[in-house]
Amino acid sequence: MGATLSICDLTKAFGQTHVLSQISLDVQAGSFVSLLGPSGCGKSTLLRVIAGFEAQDQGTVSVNGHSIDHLPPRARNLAMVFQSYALYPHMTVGENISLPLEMERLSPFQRLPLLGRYAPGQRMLMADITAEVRKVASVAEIDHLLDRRPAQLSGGQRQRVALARAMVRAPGLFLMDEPLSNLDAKLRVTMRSELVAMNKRLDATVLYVTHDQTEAMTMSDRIALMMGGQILQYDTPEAIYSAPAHVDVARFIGHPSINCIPALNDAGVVVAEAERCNIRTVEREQKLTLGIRPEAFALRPAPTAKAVLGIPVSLDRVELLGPEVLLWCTAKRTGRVLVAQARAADHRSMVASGLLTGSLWLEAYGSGLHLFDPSGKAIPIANALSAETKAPLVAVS
Amino acid sequence: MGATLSICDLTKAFGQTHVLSQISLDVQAGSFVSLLGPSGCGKSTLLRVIAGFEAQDQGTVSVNGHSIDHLPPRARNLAMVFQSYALYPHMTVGENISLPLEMERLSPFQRLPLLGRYAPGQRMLMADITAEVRKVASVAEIDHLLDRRPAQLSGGQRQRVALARAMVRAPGLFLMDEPLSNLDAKLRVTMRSELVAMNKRLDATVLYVTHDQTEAMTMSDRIALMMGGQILQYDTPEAIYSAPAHVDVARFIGHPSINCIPALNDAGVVVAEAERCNIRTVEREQKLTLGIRPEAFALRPAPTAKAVLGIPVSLDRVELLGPEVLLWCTAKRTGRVLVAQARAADHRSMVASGLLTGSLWLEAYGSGLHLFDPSGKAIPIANALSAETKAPLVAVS
Amino acid sequence: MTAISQDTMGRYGAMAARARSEQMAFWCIGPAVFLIVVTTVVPFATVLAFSFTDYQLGDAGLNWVGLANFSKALGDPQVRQAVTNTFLFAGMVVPTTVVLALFFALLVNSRTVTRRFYELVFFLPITATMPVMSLVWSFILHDRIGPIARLLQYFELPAIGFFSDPDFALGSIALIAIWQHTCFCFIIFLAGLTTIPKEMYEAAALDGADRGWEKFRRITWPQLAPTTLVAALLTTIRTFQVFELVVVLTSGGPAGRSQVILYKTYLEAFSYLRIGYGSALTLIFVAMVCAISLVQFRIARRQQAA
Amino acid sequence: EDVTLDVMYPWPESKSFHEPLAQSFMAANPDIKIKFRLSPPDYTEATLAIARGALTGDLPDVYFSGYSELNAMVETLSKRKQTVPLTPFIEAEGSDWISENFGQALLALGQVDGTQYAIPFNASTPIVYFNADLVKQAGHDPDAFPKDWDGLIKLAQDIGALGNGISGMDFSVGAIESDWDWQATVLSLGGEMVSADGRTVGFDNQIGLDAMKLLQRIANDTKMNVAAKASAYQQQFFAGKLGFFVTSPSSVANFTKTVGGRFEMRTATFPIAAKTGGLPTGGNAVAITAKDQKHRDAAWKYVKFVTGPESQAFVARSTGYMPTNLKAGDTLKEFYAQNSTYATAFKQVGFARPWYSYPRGNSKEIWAAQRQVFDQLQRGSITPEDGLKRLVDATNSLLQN
Amino acid sequence: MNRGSLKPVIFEHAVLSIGVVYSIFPFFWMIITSLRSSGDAFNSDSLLWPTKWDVVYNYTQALLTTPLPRFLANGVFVCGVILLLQIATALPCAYAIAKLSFRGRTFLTATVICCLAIPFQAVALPLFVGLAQLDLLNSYFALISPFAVSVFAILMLAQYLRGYPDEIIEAARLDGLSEKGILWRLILPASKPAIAAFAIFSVAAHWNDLYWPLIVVTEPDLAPPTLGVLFFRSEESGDQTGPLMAAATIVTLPLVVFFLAAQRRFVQGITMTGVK
Ligand SMILES: Nc1ncnc2c1ncn2[C@@H]1O[C@H](COP(=O)(O)OP(=O)(O)OP(=O)(O)O)[C@@H](O)[C@H]1O
Ligand SMILES: Nc1ncnc2c1ncn2[C@@H]1O[C@H](COP(=O)(O)OP(=O)(O)OP(=O)(O)O)[C@@H](O)[C@H]1O
Ligand SMILES: [Mg+2]
Ligand SMILES: [Mg+2]
Repeated sequence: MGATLSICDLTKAFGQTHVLSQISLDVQAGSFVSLLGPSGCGKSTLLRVIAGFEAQDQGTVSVNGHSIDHLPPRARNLAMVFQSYALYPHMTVGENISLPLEMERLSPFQRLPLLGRYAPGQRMLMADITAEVRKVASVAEIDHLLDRRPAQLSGGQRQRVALARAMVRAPGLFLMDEPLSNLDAKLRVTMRSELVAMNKRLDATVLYVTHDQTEAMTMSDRIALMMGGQILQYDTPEAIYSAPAHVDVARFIGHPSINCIPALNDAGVVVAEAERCNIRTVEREQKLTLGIRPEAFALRPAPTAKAVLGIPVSLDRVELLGPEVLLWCTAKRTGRVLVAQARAADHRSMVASGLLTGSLWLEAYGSGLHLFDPSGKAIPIANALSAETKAPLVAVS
Repeated sequence: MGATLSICDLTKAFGQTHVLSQISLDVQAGSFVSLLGPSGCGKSTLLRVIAGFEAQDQGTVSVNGHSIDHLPPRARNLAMVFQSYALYPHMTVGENISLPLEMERLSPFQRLPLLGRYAPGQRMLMADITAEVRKVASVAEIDHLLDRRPAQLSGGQRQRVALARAMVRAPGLFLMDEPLSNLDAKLRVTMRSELVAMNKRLDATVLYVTHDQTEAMTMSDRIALMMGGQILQYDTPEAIYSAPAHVDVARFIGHPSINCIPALNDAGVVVAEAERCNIRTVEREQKLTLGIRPEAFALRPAPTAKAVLGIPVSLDRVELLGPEVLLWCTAKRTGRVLVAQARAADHRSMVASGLLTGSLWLEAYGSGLHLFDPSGKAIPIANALSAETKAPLVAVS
Repeated sequence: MTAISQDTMGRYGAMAARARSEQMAFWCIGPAVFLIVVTTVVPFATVLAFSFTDYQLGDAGLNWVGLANFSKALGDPQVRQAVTNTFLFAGMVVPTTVVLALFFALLVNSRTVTRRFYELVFFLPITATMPVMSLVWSFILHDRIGPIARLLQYFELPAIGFFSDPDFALGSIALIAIWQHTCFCFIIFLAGLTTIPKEMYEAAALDGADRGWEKFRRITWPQLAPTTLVAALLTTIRTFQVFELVVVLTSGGPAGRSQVILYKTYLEAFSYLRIGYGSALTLIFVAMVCAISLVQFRIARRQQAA
Repeated sequence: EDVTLDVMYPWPESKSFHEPLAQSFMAANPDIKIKFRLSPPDYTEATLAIARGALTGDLPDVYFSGYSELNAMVETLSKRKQTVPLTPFIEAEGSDWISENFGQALLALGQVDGTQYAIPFNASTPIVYFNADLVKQAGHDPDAFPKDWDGLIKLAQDIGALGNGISGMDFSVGAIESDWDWQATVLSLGGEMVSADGRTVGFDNQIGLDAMKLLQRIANDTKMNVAAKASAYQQQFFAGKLGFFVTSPSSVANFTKTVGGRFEMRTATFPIAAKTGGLPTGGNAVAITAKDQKHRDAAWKYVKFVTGPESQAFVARSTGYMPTNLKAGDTLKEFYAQNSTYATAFKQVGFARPWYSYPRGNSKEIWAAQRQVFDQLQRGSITPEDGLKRLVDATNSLLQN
Repeated sequence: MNRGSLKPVIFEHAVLSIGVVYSIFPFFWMIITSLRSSGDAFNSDSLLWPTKWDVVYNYTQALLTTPLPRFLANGVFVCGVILLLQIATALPCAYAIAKLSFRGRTFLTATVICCLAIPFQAVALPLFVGLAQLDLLNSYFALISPFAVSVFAILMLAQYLRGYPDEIIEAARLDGLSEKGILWRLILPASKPAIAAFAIFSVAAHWNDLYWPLIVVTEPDLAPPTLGVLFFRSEESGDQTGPLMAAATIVTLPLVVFFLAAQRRFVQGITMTGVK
């Protein structure tokens, strides 16, 4: 039932502002794809082009292999949740949600304002519609609001109405523009699983704009990471996180952000601002960037042998994030701020045993390390052995 | 500089909809207080009453000890970021941001449309204003958009303009309604620290509505947890997390949500649906709820002696959240879904060592356990000893 | 697929969207355009044709006279006076009307309890049956026995010949025209004010721009600009089309000082039955008003865009 | 077979006497139905309606035309050969019928270029309406109302001196929509409107100058308010603040009602200075515009009826118009004896002259030019000599146009 | 909460009162005069209050000597049909001008403005001839057809609709609404305040129109309400002020009632805040 969506070389500019440049994307039928990217990178614009509200400057959008560029939005068989909700202000919540169904199921005559009620079959159809509206409204937890008007709703409630309006139609393709941004964590979890369930149940294709990594990570089959009007990486959540194709992707994904350290390529040996570093690469570029995920760092009272990278630091600040702590450190040599993440329990025990008082090392052990060339592209790490056998290298910054 | 805000017995209804009931809240000068609560619980309404856009039905709002109920919004010396942004559509971004400063600093004569330019001192003042606007715009990363109009901005950009417009004024009290909901993670981190810095720099009081727990946890001095028009708990982030005063608070805070298990009070011994349970309480209530944070659970291949609670489960699904994994389990006896959280690395090593194949136990060890009475209020746990000395109790559900 | 064909595909999509939009527009404007053509454009084209002839109402035939009617109009001192008077009149009426209407609309809009009362009151003049109301006004402004004259007498001020004094006649008619048009603009403004989002005012209230002038200049006025444009445009056109009032109150007197262009046109066409000449005058009139309106419209649009 | 006559008369308010006349006509002639068309609001609109009717071939069968509009009607209809001269009908009535019923002077009002196109229906010559109470207050005798301009001016001065916003008289020649007052001034001084050949004005002479001087003197000496519209001084009169003014006798009935009992309104004859003097006659005549003979015959019956003695007496009684039918005078004798305000018009019958109407329907345009001169003249902004020169130039140029 | 002090409010009412007097004094005089005897109307000693009442006479005259009720019924019918047609033709056109892009949009807007500049008197004669040739004079059709489209309505509604959020229209297109559906279900309800305002202009204008009916209608049964007033108005033989004002009051009254009905529409206002 779900539609395949394929976007080819899509380009779009608003006057002088180039918003989308040569976007290509293939979304498999029934899959859930998130569009993730910084604010203003063109996510909403891409959705609007797909829906047919904006005409692209170049490129094509195809659904199920056929170009839909010539079709009006109505004929594209897709539903959209707008970032700005776009509810019908003069209709009640119930009317807002039932409108798409009425348009789909009732004949023009049955839709007539007063007369329609007496059209044959209208009552039964309307009863069905009302039932469906109730169902989707109760999923979105707005069933008690069906008689209100949008102006009488809270922000989150409006967003849920917008979501319900899209969900009720069950077309082959959903476009959703930050549909959960105004919901609280609990509701969000509910809605997320509801959306995923819907995706599976209807076998519908979903293109989902979000700025929430967790959301993108947990819900999507694949993530398209957009920046500056381009798609930098289109891959599974795991791959996006653990094998970022670009330094910007690495930086964008992961919270707190990956630690980036400038490095030099000294004939295959990576020279970074660390005390000890035992990473090699096969690429030729001179200036590199070394990325270390916060959870790849461990804070140690003394250097250990297993580490491929060790930086002497001072601990500035500990931040509690529920079960985790963030350790904000400053590299002693360069003054660079680095962050490490640890379990709160582990941290507590280290503090209790007085291990975090003297001089400290941030160490990494091979996993969670990434190398990027000057243009930002990821390059492979040839080996990352324990540094024991190597003499300490001079740190550069 | 910062204002103290004190709200006393505030009540507000829209027609038949009771939105706020007897809200009381004291916000210290210069502190950063988050309003956290589910969608539609009345957060925005509370801010709107404080700002003076809606009149309360009962109760008073005082700033610095004086009631401000009789003052028009203008005279209340506060800035607000609206959930719906409320940008001026006919002004450029720059004009949107500079308007409050112009109103504050220029004399009526200097503000005159054409003539004002020739008023003495106007140029210098305007130059100052422009400089400040540039500064705050660059903090919000919208300095390249100063000449655009709101309609030409993306959702997140609009939100940042709204934020900048509030920040530029630097009054004693800030009201912010989900000011970061449409921003991507990176920008959000920047804006968060900028807001905290502003809070400190200006010594301004901030009342901050958010649905993002991380935000509330990391930024706030205190969190007011609202539900159904009431404040359930008003406390520091740690206390809210580690000592929830109400089962709804415990449920609302923490992601994934706390595991709740119905329990009975058998003469001080808590009887839950666990294999073994060694928790006591001094309260008399019969029906209790036992709450266990996901990170308080550990998944073990076999029961251990240290545990105060152990539930035989089967592992259904493992969810990767960056450095963490969520382990979704089903209790064997009751079919209840329980979730535990573990470090991804630990999990990997357990998988690698084949420990997660046979029958499994979810265990808890004393911390991260909470008891609630039938009305939802937290009650103290008298002791939570190792279960070794106790015979297994029959599980109830 | 080659780059070129993709490129053309994309353009094709854009073109299809455009064509769609055009087609929808066609159905939307179709009936209106058809009726405009039938009820206004074609009849006006006849007027255009007549303006090159010497047709007299009731005549069976006519002669082609080329531009004679137009050259006659340009040389006609009465026409010149009528045009001057019309501009003077519009100069008095349009700004006053728009400003007054805006002012009262703003005041009334901020009322809550008494709002309906004021709306009704300010709306009343639009219901005026002009043949009656001009009679009433001729009494109110009667230079001897009218209430205003009595007031002047009471304060021992010199009497004013509102309609009989050559220096006052046009002004007096303007006073009534303002009365007649203010309610018209008032209603337009009131409808326009309902569309300004409430939260705009809330944001402004915090920013300190919630009172009087600043609120007006920063929020209301810019948001109301399109409405103001419509109001000003329509008032201008209606003001230029004044003539019933003149007929009833002064017949263009005293000494032609309240003669206006449309009355002159009416006289030529329907009193003197010179349809040809009257048509030429109509044409000149319409060209003039069109030019002014379009310029007004352009300026307003440009300001909106800037 | 029944015939339905389409009848059109101007002034909607005339319904008050047209309707009863039609009723009694239909009672007398059951085979003829009278159906009134929507009444145009004034003579000019009526002419336009006829012009439109000629254009579309939808003319009424009977039409009451203002005397001054008769020219225009005939001109319009003759272009399409739709005129219906009444000569055959009159001749069919027998040689005496016309002279027994109508005076020559009045009949002339229904002629264009010597052909009788209409029979006079309403007729009026200007008379003076005065407030007898004010006259008394000013120390004059209402019963001895002045008959010449000197006396009137003196009276007006005295009334004006009463103060309290009271004016003596109003004779703003330029305030009305026609040159009726101006023609009255010239004719009453013994002048003519056009020269014998009809190509130039007839008042480009001493009489004309006298008329101009008189008008200026009236305005100056009585401190008259020069009005822009007649309604201004009418209202002032009704308010009891105006001594006297000049207008048609057709308003007697209405004015009497309007004044009510608040003061005593009386009428007096228009001052006629010259022995040969006369007064222009206003009102309307009834013409036949029916297409076919059957309707024309029926129409003639109706024309005869409404211009007959009873009908005329009825109209005179209910309005104040003078009867156009000679025989009606007898019927009305008693009525006039009892109602002197109504009688004044009848007293002037002898002075009735045609209301001169400029050829080619130019009257209105000529008046539009002329009234400006009178306005300035009575305000004193031009001398009578200059005024006359401008008047003559403007009129002549339009006459030859 | 904006509990302003009393002073500015009183000041505002004071300013408004000046406008109130300007606005309603003529109506006050009309009504007062309709209650007093004709002679009393210009009674300079008691200008504003009757000394001699004549209510019954004036109103019976107004209602009985003229077929005023019939005229009023004509007015209701003609104005109602005109209004419906005008909205039906203008709203789609205004929507297209405001929200659709098509070739000739600028040209159409300019044409609309120019048509507004054409006084109706100018085209009355050709229209009359046209109707005569179709043999449609003396019919409701003749009274209604020239006003079936109002360029004024097009301009006013187009300007109003420009403020309607595009996103809502887009959402509707996705929801399967055709342009007709959008017009009917979104634009029409959203334009209620503007339509109400326009309705007042349209109805008032055509209710009081004498010019066109007197050209195309010779049948008294088709006459408009205002004609009822003319029966008492005469420059030649003097107005019958009392019945005249009574007739005018009766003719004005339905308009006031209509306004009160329309007023609810724009007091309600439409909050266009379906979008953020
Ligand atoms: N004008 C109104 N009329 C009736 N009910 C209203 C009105 N405005 C808000 N409400 C209701 O009041 C409740 C509180 O609304 P409020 O906007 O304060 O919620 P909130 O806490 O800000 O929610 P969110 O996080 O979704 O923005 C909601 O249930 C909403 O439906
Ligand atoms: N009408 C317009 N004219 C000019 N620029 C525009 C217009 N609409 C959008 N833009 C610009 O295009 C870029 C992309 O906008 P878009 O709305 O697609 O961003 P987005 O990725 O959805 O961002 P967000 O997450 O903040 O909503 C932005 O920089 C925006 O400023
Ligand atoms: Mg967006
Ligand atoms: Mg809210």
